[in-house]
Amino acid sequence: VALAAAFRYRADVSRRRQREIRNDERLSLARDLHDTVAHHVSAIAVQAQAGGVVAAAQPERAAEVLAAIEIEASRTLAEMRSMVRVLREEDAVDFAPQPGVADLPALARAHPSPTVEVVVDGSQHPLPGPVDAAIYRIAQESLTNAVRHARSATSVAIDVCREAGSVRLRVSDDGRTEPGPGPARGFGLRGMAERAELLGGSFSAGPGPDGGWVVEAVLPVEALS
Amino acid sequence: VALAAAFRYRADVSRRRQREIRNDERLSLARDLHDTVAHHVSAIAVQAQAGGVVAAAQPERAAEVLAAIEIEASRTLAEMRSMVRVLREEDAVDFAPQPGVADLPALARAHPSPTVEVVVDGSQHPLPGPVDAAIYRIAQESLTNAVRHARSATSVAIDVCREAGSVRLRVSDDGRTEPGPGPARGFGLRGMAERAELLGGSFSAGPGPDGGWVVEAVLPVEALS
Amino acid sequence: MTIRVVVADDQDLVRTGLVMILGAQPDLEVVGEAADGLEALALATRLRPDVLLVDIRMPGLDGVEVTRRLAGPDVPDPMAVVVITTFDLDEYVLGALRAGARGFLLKDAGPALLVQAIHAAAEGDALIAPNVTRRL
Ligand SMILES: Nc1ncnc2c1ncn2[C@@H]1O[C@H](COP(=O)(O)OP(=O)(O)OP(=O)(O)O)[C@@H](O)[C@H]1O
Ligand SMILES: Nc1ncnc2c1ncn2[C@@H]1O[C@H](COP(=O)(O)OP(=O)(O)OP(=O)(O)O)[C@@H](O)[C@H]1O
Ligand SMILES: [K+]
Ligand SMILES: [Mg+2]
Ligand SMILES: [Mg+2]
Ligand SMILES: [Mg+2]
Repeated sequence: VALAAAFRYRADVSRRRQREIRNDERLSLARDLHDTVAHHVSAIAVQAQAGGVVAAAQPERAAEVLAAIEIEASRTLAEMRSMVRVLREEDAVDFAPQPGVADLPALARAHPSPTVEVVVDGSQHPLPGPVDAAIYRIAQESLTNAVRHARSATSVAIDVCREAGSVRLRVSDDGRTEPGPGPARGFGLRGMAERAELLGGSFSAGPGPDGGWVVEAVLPVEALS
Repeated sequence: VALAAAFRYRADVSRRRQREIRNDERLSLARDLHDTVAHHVSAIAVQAQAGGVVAAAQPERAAEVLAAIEIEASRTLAEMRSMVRVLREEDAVDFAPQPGVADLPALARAHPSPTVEVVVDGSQHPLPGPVDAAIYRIAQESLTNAVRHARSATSVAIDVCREAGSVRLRVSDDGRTEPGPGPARGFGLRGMAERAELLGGSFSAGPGPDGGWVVEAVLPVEALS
Repeated sequence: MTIRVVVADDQDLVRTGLVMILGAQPDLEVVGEAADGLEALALATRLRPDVLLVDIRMPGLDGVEVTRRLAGPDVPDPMAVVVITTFDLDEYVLGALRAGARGFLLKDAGPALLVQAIHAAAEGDALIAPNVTRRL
């Protein structure tokens, strides 16, 4: 009986964790969307302002500006509608196709500058889904950070290396790093560390020994397959 | 050492739970705010269209429309900024507009089957915000459970009753219930119990005396007002 | 013949925008405006417009309930109601249609579709915005 209860508890915990991860994904989606929407709405505000200035002198320009605003607003709404749908799907179990290691090259291509180089090394045997997805997400978040924070970086390297029983991800850039104490952890580093911990792995991030910034995550592989 | 480890584990679990609850709150906030923002953006779209329609014949109205759009866009941005802050803040306390008892009828209408009937009884004096929101969320989660788990249920009753110093929520359905030991608590029951406990109230859930499933929560009222 | 329309929306900017668009059409006349559900119901009952254009989310009575009371299955002389909304959530679309709506549009559908939907409703036809139909 004790054993059954323990198993039930284990199963329960893992269900909760999945839910948590799902909610975290949703939240980060909400954040991303906000950045996009704020961008569109700022554009609308600026256009309306400009339009108001020229309206009196050139009425035909006012009509053009209004048309541009309408397009911008409709585009924003379309994005928000799809977002609201995702946020409302209470129980939609979305193990929907999640990007994984195989999608890293496409991620790299999406960033023409800084140059992003992806190297995947070792066994080609597919990774367990959650590990595969975690590697992708950590790489993606690290890349976002490199784009946002690395000073005058020209390139980012994403290395994935399959070792016995684990997979190692290393994301490094050649930005200038400030000496002194490390920066405060934002949501990004915290999220990445949590993702790695959830899967029983380890995570580190900070200025690299040769300059730049290095993120490393090692995730166990057999434990979960 | 064993003790310390156990404590750390306990602390860890409760931290996770808090985080989970907070994330749930944040998600529902994200939903609410998306609603708000989308409404503003719709208004902008409609105004832009209207301005376009009248611009040729009445240029001065086009200028008015542009001014209205600018104000609306700025207001939207201000609201979004506060939302982004909440979404990013780990420990944000968010008492933003949450649905409450007054929104239960709309919740009921959203579920054509099983039929959901809402009865609110007793004092019409508004409840303190956190209690009001908790009643709504517990009713909502119970309804989700009834839809998911109650076997061949045809109706669900949501009763809210204001008593001296407390408010009582009862959600019952007429589904067939299995005899035998109660089911394992999922996230839903746990979350509801936690919500009630956080507010100093009580919570129970299980097969009803006359069949079906009954959820009851009693939350103190003055303590918080 | 001029089509008489009542417009109900609790957002001032949306309401005034819709009125501007409809008012500019030669064959449409806006005969009343309401800013909440109860006002919409009272106004539509009193004025008996050819078409009621009503927002879903309003304080008091929501647009679905207003539609049901004016155009629902039990109403002997149902009014032509076109429902507009910010969100094309399934529960809204289905709720509106079950309540007897003759049309369902997103608020930013644009003047052309809006005018078309009002004409269709006035003539006894129904028009559901194409992007909404696709999702049903
Ligand atoms: N590639 C990098 N180069 C230099 N500094 C970095 C790099 N990546 C992260 N940092 C530093 O680490 C800090 C924390 O990163 P983290 O991703 O946790 O938060 P953030 O990016 O500031 O905000 P967000 O919560 O949006 O991710 C950053 O603010 C930045 O100072
Ligand atoms: N209305 C109901 N009728 C019958 N059984 C129910 C009802 N509500 C809950 N239960 C039982 O209680 C269990 C626990 O419910 P709980 O909400 O905690 O978890 P869950 O719904 O299974 O999962 P989730 O974590 O997604 O809520 C359910 O799995 C179900 O067996
Ligand atoms: K007219
Ligand atoms: Mg970051
Ligand atoms: Mg549940
Ligand atoms: Mg409204």
